[in-house]
Amino acid sequence: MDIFLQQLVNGLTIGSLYALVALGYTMVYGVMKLINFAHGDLVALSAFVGLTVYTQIFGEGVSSLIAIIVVFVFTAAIIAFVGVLLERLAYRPLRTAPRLSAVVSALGAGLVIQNTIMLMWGPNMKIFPSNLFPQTLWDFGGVVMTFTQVMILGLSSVLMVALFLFINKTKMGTAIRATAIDQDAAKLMGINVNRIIMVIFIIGSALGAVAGLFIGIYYRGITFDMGWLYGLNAFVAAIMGGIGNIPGAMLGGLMLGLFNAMITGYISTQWAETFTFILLIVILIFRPTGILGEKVAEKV
Amino acid sequence: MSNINFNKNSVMAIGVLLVMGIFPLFVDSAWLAIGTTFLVFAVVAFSQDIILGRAGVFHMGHAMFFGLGAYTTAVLNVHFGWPILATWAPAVLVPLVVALLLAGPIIHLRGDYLLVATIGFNIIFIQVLQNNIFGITGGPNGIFGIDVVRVFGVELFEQTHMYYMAFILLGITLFIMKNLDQSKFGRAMFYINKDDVAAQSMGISIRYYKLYAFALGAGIAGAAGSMFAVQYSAVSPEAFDVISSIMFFTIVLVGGSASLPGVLLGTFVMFVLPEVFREFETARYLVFGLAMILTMILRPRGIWPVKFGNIPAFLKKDVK
Amino acid sequence: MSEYLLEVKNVSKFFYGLKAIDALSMKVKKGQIYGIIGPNGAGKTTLFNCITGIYTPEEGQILWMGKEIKGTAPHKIAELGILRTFQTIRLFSEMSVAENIMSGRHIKSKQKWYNGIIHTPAYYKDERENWEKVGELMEFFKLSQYATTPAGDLSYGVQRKIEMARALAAEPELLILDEPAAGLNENETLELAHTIKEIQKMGVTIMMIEHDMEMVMSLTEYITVINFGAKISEGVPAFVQDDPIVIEAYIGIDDEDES
Amino acid sequence: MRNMLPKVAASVAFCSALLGSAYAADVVKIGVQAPITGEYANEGQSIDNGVRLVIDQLNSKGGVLGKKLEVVTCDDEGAAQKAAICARKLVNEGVMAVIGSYTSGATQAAQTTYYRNKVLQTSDGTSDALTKEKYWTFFRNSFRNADQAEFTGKYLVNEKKYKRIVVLSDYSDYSLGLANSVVKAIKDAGGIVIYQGKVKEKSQNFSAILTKVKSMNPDAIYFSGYYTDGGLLRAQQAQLGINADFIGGDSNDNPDFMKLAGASASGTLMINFPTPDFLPYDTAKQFLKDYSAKYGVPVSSVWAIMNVDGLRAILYAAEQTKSFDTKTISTYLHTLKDFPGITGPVSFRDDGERINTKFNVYEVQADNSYKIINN
Repeated sequence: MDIFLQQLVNGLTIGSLYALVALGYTMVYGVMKLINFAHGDLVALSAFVGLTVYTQIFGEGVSSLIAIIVVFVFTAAIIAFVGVLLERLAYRPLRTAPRLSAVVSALGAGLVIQNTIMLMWGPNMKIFPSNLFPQTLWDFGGVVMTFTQVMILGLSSVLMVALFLFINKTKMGTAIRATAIDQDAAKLMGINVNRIIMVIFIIGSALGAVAGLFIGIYYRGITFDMGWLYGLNAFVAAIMGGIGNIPGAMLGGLMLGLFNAMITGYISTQWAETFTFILLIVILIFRPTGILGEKVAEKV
Repeated sequence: MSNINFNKNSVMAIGVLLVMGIFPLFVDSAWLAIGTTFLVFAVVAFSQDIILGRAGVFHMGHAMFFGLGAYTTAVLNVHFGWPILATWAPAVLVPLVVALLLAGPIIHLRGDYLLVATIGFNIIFIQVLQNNIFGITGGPNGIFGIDVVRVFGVELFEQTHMYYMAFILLGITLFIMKNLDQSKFGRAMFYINKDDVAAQSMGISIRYYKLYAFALGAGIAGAAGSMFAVQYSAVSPEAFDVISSIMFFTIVLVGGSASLPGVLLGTFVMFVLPEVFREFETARYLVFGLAMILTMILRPRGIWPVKFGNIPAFLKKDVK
Repeated sequence: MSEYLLEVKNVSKFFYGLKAIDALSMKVKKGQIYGIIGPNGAGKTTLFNCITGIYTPEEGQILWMGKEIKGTAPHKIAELGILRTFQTIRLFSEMSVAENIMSGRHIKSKQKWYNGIIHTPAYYKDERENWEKVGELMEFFKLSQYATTPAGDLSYGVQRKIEMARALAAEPELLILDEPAAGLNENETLELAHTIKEIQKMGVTIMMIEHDMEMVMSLTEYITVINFGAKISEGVPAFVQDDPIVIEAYIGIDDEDES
Repeated sequence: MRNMLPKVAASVAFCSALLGSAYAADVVKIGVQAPITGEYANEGQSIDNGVRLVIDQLNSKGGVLGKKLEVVTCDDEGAAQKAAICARKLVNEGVMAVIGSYTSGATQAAQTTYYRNKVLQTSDGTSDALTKEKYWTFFRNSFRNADQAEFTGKYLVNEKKYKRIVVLSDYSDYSLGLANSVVKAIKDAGGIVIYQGKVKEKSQNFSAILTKVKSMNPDAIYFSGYYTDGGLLRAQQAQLGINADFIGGDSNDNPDFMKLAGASASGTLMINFPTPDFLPYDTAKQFLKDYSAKYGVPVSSVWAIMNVDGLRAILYAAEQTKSFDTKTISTYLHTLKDFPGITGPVSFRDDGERINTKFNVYEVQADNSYKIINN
C-alpha cells in the first residue's frame, strides 16, 4: 500500500509539472488555434535563466525565502517577456496565413530558443545547486515526500486555482473565453484581441517558467534540449484533456503523470511510453476531442 | 499560357534530372553520399507530401514508415538471408499495410488530434525498435552489416552505384507523383484538403482517399527506407525518430505543399544546406530556425507554392 | 417503386435539445422544381443538410425512390444522384474553375485504384471523356474563358455558376440549390432563372431554397413553407402566395422579400 | 525562379570540387571522429584537444618520419547516422587513422567504412561488439565490457558480500550489454540479482522505478549507464530513503555525477579504469600538466586519454616500421606489448583488443574526492 501511495506522490509531482506546462499549450491553442511548439523550449530556457539569476544575484550556497521569491518572480517575468516577444515576431505576422505555416514558424522558434540556450550556456549539462530549497524530508509511514515535492504540489495547485478563478471570475477572463470562442465576434464586441493574446502569452509563459524552475530544482541537471521532453509530454497531456480547455490541461497533466508512474511501477519500465501513447490514442478514438474537449459542430 | 505550361514543367523537370544525373561526375564520395541521402530524403518528402500536402492530413510521424521500410530490408537481409532485391517488395508492402491498420481507427480525428496521434505511433515505433522486439531489431544500435545490391553477380557497392539507385528511385517517385496528380485520386485528395464538406457532397469518400494517401505515402517512404538501409549498410532507431518526422513535415511546408519543385527545394534547404554550412558548427541550427520563421512570414505557402490549373490543353482554348 | 423521387416523412433534428426541424414531411416528384421558403433561421438549410447526409435526423424517414437513406454518408448520397450547392459558397478556391467542375465528375469516373500510380489506356479514355464533359459544362455556363483561373478570384455571380456546374457535372437526379440567387444582381438573377429552366429540361429534378419571391413564384411548381422548423403551408405557388399563415409569418419577420 | 534549382545544384558541385581538391603529400592526416557537440560534447572536445596536443608536440619536434601531421575533426554528435557520414568524410579527406569516437554506437556505425577503405581506427568504446568482426583496422584503446563485468560481479559478490542486488541500465547498447554481462557475472560468482531494470536516458524522473526497487529491499544498486542519469538516480534513491549501496559502472565516473547527486554522492562506489588523477605514470603526469596548461581545464575523463594512447600507439608503430602503410602498422600493433602509454602499458591482441587492463574501485568521500578501496 505504501508503495502505491509513494507512486501516487511521484505521479502527482511530475503530473503537476506537466499540467503547468500543458496550460501554456492549451491557452495559446484556445485563442489562436496554434500548437506553440516553442513552449517546451521556453520551459528549458526558464531553468537556465533561473540558474543564472540565482548564481548572479545570490551566489551558490545561499538559501533563503527571499532568494527563492526573487528567482521565481524574476525568471517568470523574463520568460513572460520572451513569450510575448515570440508571439510578436514569430506568430503575429502569420495570424492570417495557413494554419500549418504558423506551426512551422513555431518549430523554427523552438530551434532558435534551444540553440540560443546552447550558445549562451554551452552544450553541457548545467547543474542546479542542491541547497536552493531545504533538503527536508518527511516520511509518512514509508511514503517519503521532500520539501521540493511539497512545494511543487502546493504552488502548482495554488497557481491552477488562481488561473481557474481568473478565467472564470474576472472581466479579463471572460474576454479571454469570448476570444477563444469567436475571435471576430470578440473584436466586434470591442475586445482588443492583440491584448488578449499578449495576456495569454504572459500567463502561459510564466506558468511554464515556474515549471522550468521546479524541474531545475527537483531534478538538478538541465540541458539545452530538455524542453522537447517536457514539451511533448505536456502537449500530450493538453490533447488528452482536450486542447483549448483549461481544466482539461490540468486533468490531462495529472492523469499523464499518474498513469506513467503506475505503468512504470507496476507493469513495465521499458514500455511506459508505448502504454502512454496507446492510452492517448484509445482516448482519442472514443473521444475525438479529448476528455473535456467539446465536440465542435461544423457550420455548413 | 495555354499548353506551354506543360512544356515549361517538363523542361524544368528534365533540367533538374539532368543536373542531378551528371552531379556524380563532379564531386567526391563524401558529397556523393550527401547527394544520395538528398535523393532518398526527397523521395520521403514527396511521400510525406502525398499525405500532408495533398490529402491535407496533419501527419507528423512519417519517419516511422521510412523506418519500417529500412528495417524490413535490414531484418530480412541480415536475419533471414534474403538478397536485397528480394526485400524491396516487402519493404514497400509492410509500411503500406501498417499504415492502413494504424491510420484506419484515427483517420476521422481532426487536425491537431491526428497530429499528436501520429507522433504517438512514431514514438511507439521507436520504443519497439529499442526494446529489440522478437530479438530482431537490434535494440538501440540497430542492425549492421546490411548487404549490397547484387544484380547478375555484379555487386553494386560503390557510392556512385548508390547514388544512381537513389536517382532511379526518385525518378520513379516523380513519375508516380505526376500520374497521381493527373488522376481522380490525386484530385480527390486536393478537394478533401481544400474543403472536405464540399468534397463529400461531390461523392468523395474522405476516409477512402485519406487512407489511399496514407497507404501510397507509406509505401513510397518504405522504398526510400530500403534504399537508405542499403546506402548506410546500417539502420538504427534514431534515424527514424519524431525529430526526423518533424523534418519531413517541415520540408514540405517550407518548400511548398503539393508543389513538386517546392518539395525538392525544401529538401535541399532543410537537408543539404545544413551540410554545406557544417563549418558554422553550433550556430547553424540557430540560423536555421530563424530561416524557418522568416520563410513562413515572407512566403506562408512555401518557397515555391503549388500552382493549380493543370488541365488539358483543349480546355484552355478560350482562356485569354 | 414510389411515385415520388424523394419523400421526407416526419423528420426531426435536434441541436443541444432544441428542435431545429420539427416533424417535417414533403414529397418531391421526378422532374419538378420544388421550392422551400421561410424566414431566416427557419431550418431550411438544416433540412438540406439532413437530406444530403451531413446531419442525421433523430426522428423520421427520408426515402429516395422508396428506399430509406437517413444516416447514409454524404458521399454515398451523392453517389445516389443527389447533388447540392451551398448557401455560403464552398468552392475549392485555390483551384482552377475547370478543376472545380471536374470534382463533380468524380463519381462518374471509372478509374481503378491503380490509376493513381500508373496510367492505362482505359484511364486515358476515361480522363479524356470527363474533361470533355467539364468543357461542355463550362460552355453551357459560359465559363470557358475562366478555365484556368482560381475559382476564388472570380466574382460572386460567377462562383455561383461554378457551384452549379460542379453539381451538374455529376449528372444528378436531384439538384439541391441553397439560395442560388443570393448576392446576384438583377441580370444575373434572370440569367439564373433561365439556366434553372434549362437544367429542368435536361430531366433533372430541382429542390431550391430561395428568398427572391419573384423568382420562386415564377419558377417552382410546388412550395413548402417552413417556420421555426415546422411546415406551415404547402401547395402550388399561387396558393402559398395567398395563404394568410404565410403572409403573417413573413410580415412578422419581414426582412427581405425584395433584394 | 525557374532557373534556381540548376544554378544552386551547379554551385554545390563547384564548391565540392574545391573541397575535394588534392593535398600536398608530405602531410599525414589524422582524423578525429568525436561528439564535439551534443550530450557528450565534454568528452568529445577533450578527445579532440588531447589529439591536437600530441600532434602539436610531435610537429614541433619535426613530425613523424619527417612528415608533418595534420588533424581533421568531424563531429558525429554521438549519433550512429552522423557517424556514418563522418566516416565517409574523413575517408575522403585521406586520413591515415581515425581517433574515436567516444560512444560505442557511433564507433560501430563508422567501423565498416574505415575497414573497407583501409583506414586505422582506435576508439575507447567498450561494447563487446566492436571487436566481433575482427577488422584488422580496428584497435580498442580501452577495455571490453566483459572484462569490467567479470571484475564487477566478483567484487560485488565475493568482496562486498551483497545478497540482494538490483542491476539498472539505460537502453544504449553499451549500458545494456554491460548490465547483462554484470548480471551473468554476479550469477557466475554465486550471487543473486533480484531485479534488472532499464531507465530511459535523460528522462530525469526515476522515482517510479526506484519506488518499485524500494519495495524489493535491495542491499546494492548497480547502474551501468552514464553519469547524467547515474547522479540523478543516486540523488532520488536517497530522497526515497532506499538504504542500499550505489555502485556505478565506468561511465558514472565524471565530476558532474557528484554535482547531480549532491549530498548523497558520498559513499557511492565506482568501478573504473584508473581516473586521470590516479594514473601513477610519469608520462601521465606530464601529459595532464601540458593539457591543463594549453586548454586551461583538466581533461574531462580518462576516456580522452585512452584515445590519445591509441593515437600514440599508432604513431609509435609507424616510427618502428618506418611506414605509414596502414596494413604494416596494423600487423605491428597486433603484437604490440607494453608500450608505455599514459594510461599504463598498452598491449593489443590480434583482434585489436587491448589486454591486461586493471580496474579500480573508488569510494566517493564526503568532500567528493575519490579513495581507492580495492587492492
